[in-house]
Amino acid sequence: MIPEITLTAWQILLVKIGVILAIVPTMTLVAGYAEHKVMAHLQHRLGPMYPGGFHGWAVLLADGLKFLYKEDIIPERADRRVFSLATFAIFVPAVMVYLVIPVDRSLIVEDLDVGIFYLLAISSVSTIGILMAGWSSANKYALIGALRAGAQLIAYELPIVLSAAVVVMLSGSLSLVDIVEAQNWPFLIWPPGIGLIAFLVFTMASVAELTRPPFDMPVAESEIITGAFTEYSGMRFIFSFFFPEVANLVAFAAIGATLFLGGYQPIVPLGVLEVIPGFVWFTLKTAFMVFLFLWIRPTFPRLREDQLQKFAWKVLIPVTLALILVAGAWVLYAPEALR
Amino acid sequence: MPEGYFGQYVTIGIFAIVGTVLVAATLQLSRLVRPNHPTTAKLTTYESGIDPIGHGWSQSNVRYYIFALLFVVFDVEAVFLFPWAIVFEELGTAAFVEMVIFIGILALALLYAVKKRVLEWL
Amino acid sequence: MPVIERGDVGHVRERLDSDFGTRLKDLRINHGHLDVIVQPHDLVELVTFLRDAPGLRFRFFTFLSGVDRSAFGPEDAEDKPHPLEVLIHLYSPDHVLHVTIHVPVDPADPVCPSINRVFAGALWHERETHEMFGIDFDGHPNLSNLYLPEDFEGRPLLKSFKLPSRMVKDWPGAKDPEEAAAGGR
Amino acid sequence: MAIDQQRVGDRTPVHDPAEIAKIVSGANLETEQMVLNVGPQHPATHGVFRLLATIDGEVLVDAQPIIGYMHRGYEKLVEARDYRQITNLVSRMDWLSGINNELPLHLCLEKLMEIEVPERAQYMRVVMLEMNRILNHLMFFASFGAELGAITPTFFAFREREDIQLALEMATGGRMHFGFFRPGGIREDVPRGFFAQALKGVRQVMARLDQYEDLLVGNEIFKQRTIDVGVLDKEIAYNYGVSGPIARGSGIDFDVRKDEPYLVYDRFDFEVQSAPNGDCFDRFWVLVREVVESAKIVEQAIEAMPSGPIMGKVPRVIQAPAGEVYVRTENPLGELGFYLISDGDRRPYRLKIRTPSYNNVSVLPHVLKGQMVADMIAILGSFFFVLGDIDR
Repeated sequence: MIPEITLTAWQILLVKIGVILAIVPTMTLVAGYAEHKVMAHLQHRLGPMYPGGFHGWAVLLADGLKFLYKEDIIPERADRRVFSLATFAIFVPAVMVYLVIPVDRSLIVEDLDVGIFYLLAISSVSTIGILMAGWSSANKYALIGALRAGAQLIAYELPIVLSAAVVVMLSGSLSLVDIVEAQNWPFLIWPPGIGLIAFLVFTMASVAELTRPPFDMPVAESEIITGAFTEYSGMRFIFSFFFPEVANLVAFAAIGATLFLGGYQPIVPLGVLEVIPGFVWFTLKTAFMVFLFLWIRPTFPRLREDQLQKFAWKVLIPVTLALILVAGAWVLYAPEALR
Repeated sequence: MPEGYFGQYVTIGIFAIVGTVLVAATLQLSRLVRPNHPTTAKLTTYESGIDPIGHGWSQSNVRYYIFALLFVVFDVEAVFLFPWAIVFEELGTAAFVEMVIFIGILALALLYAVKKRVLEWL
Repeated sequence: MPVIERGDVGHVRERLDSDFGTRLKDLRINHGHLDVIVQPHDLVELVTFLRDAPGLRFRFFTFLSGVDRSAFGPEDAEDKPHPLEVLIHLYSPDHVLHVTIHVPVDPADPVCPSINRVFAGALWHERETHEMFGIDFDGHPNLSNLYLPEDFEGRPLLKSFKLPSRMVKDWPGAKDPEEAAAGGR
Repeated sequence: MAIDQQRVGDRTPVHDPAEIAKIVSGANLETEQMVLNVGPQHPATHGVFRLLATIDGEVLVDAQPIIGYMHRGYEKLVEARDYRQITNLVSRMDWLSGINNELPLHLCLEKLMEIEVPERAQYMRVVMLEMNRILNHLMFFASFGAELGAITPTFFAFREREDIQLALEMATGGRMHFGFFRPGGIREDVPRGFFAQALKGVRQVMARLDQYEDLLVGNEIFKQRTIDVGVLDKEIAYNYGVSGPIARGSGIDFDVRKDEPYLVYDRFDFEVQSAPNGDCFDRFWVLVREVVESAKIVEQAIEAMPSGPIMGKVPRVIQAPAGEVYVRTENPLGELGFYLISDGDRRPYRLKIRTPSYNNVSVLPHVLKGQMVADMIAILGSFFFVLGDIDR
């Protein structure tokens, strides 16, 4: 069907770069627009309606253009070098997460054999960027925001890592493709409860990791303006705050879809459903996760910083530790139920 | 040539560079079109609309430090956990019991921290 | 101790009359509220009494302010009111009673004891009265300006303080409705 | 507790080895206190309100409210205006409840001038006052949610406000500053359709409020954020003259409409809502329940609306005879009192305006001390205040 094209490794790399550079901003724009619209409709209003004509689809493009024309202000007392470096430290990891997510059976930029490890590692690099931003701003709100962000991101890193460990135990591999392949049976439901609890823990911790409401204390506007990014303006603000936030939102949705919802596999292993290509399944599952995240935002008020820490250390982490033991016992003593 | 095990990481390295260039290029583009009229007021640190009192860098509550320490402990645990998670099925009960003990010790540590009230914010 | 009926302000007058006797001047009932005139040195004692006395319990602090009566009434009136006074209003939520305390102070050297130890709510009110009328409150921890800039001169609510825009034309709305109905608008 | 002045003024980071050594050796291991300004330009303060907070980590060591950014000197201005003009001036104090601000002045005049207000005007006033109270309370319902990070209640509350807003607009032509009361009555009779619109508005609020309330009051996070936070003791509340929903949230069963009914409030069946604990939750709960009570009053008033004139016998020139009177009314935020001293002129000789927010906010330092920064916002939000009402 498709003529055999042979590409050199460098050409393949170029294609990969092109694909990622096309997909990541598009995903971000779509998710950002979805956020506007989903929230608006949940709140009985219309949301953006004018930019672009049809239901305001171009509102984020217009927004981006506006920010491009905005003055870039770095406060006098800020540490200029760290201040500008922070943008990169936040933005670059947000893009690099996408490298290892398997969109389809063979549609993956790099199928690392420690894919899940890479994913967890790279998604937590931005913590450093946020701390850099907060500290270098020499602003009190920024400092409080950065410290909150630091404490929160590391506290919720653990439930994510540990719930991912559960998945690794059940699938027996660190490669994301293998993990997806291992989910050709309803992973979420069987073995009883384990996957579901891990999924819930992962979702909650992801919301915290994304610093979205109800865990948005690091950027709580009614308390500390925009936290670490209070002093950022113009394009720099987009790159350090808005873009990574939405890009990470999609990334975590994709990770959730990959680890728990069976990635590019059909929801149930039925012959009829196999006809639908894998990336469609993947996109649907990711969209579902994104909607879940968007749904949570207008529903809850914000927690307080100490309550959030308590929730992580006293609820989520003990639960996942116990889950690991249960999953281990299950794999060892009832393996026939798995495969 | 980006091939094999090492090649995969070359891709990752290249992507890091691409991301960096993307940001730098857009910031440069923005520099071409945006205005630049810094004034003293604009360059002042924001503090709810009045002149800032004192400096923004201050020693903060050590509470954060304890959370960071706890994090290190548990993150190291996670590092141990992943290799074990792949192979424990082959190693059998002995490895599982070892991990139970390991996690048990950590759980005890967490319990100790709770009892010592270091997880209380105030 | 007889408990005072709801809203029975006459009893309050009797109570005050018997307990404070001659130290209070002019106990009047005015539109259902009791008006009391007390000298500054008796003020704290009176306020404490009003707050704590069983059966009275004026424990709700309504407001504290001042009045400059120096321009009150016609120029040649016989009994001129005291030119400057502190005005305190207290309310008894238990018995639905009001009392208005008038404290005449010397306009040349306006000093009045602070009641912030009895009613902490008076702190801001005394600051405001200080900057608006120039009355000093003895025992107030911090009489700095609440509203006006630190370098503001004059005491705005005194009658001697004229609004700059009113120096030329005393009152822009002086046109009579009668005139307006008859003539142009 | 005192802030290290030298450090506060010092803008450079520590470089001196000796000083670093001193810090490291533990001679100075305590955390530094930071002076944090909240306001005047801060998203969580309604208007130009400033809170000078000394914080240690995330704990408030001290908090001083600083006001006066929008002092307009109404007490002086009214002395140069006649009574007709004052109506529109005072409605700008608490801009969320304009029509409620107009009332006490007219009550003062009606008392001094001994004017009889016709029944229809009294009922009409009650309808408008209570509708305005609903508007005000819904506004704070919205803003309190927003301050706690719940964005959705804002939009719901604003949607509910709109129908009531529309009814008031039909009658008065205004949305915030109505200027509708006159000594002896109201400006003009309401247009056709007003009652239907008003009933629609309040019934909608009554029907939907429970759902909206569940969004916050029934939410576990909301409870954790507000219960036992910012407790205001009952005696302290009395001592500072705190009134309105804030006082009632501290277990003070205190409502001018019930204690000393003015207008025709004694003819309606409504309850004074109060809650015993004095924390943020109780204050908010009282506020929400009061919306329902107000809606009940509006319904009853419209049902019992008498016909007849809307203005009493009022002399052409409004000129209060010499005398003094203190009139207090239940403003949405608490007790609003006007102490009017008249010397028989067309202008007041002195008008002391006792606004609810002023006393309510003055108790803030007491409540805030020792709280966390995050709680500070919840507490500020639960001390429903309007800046114009504080600064006058």
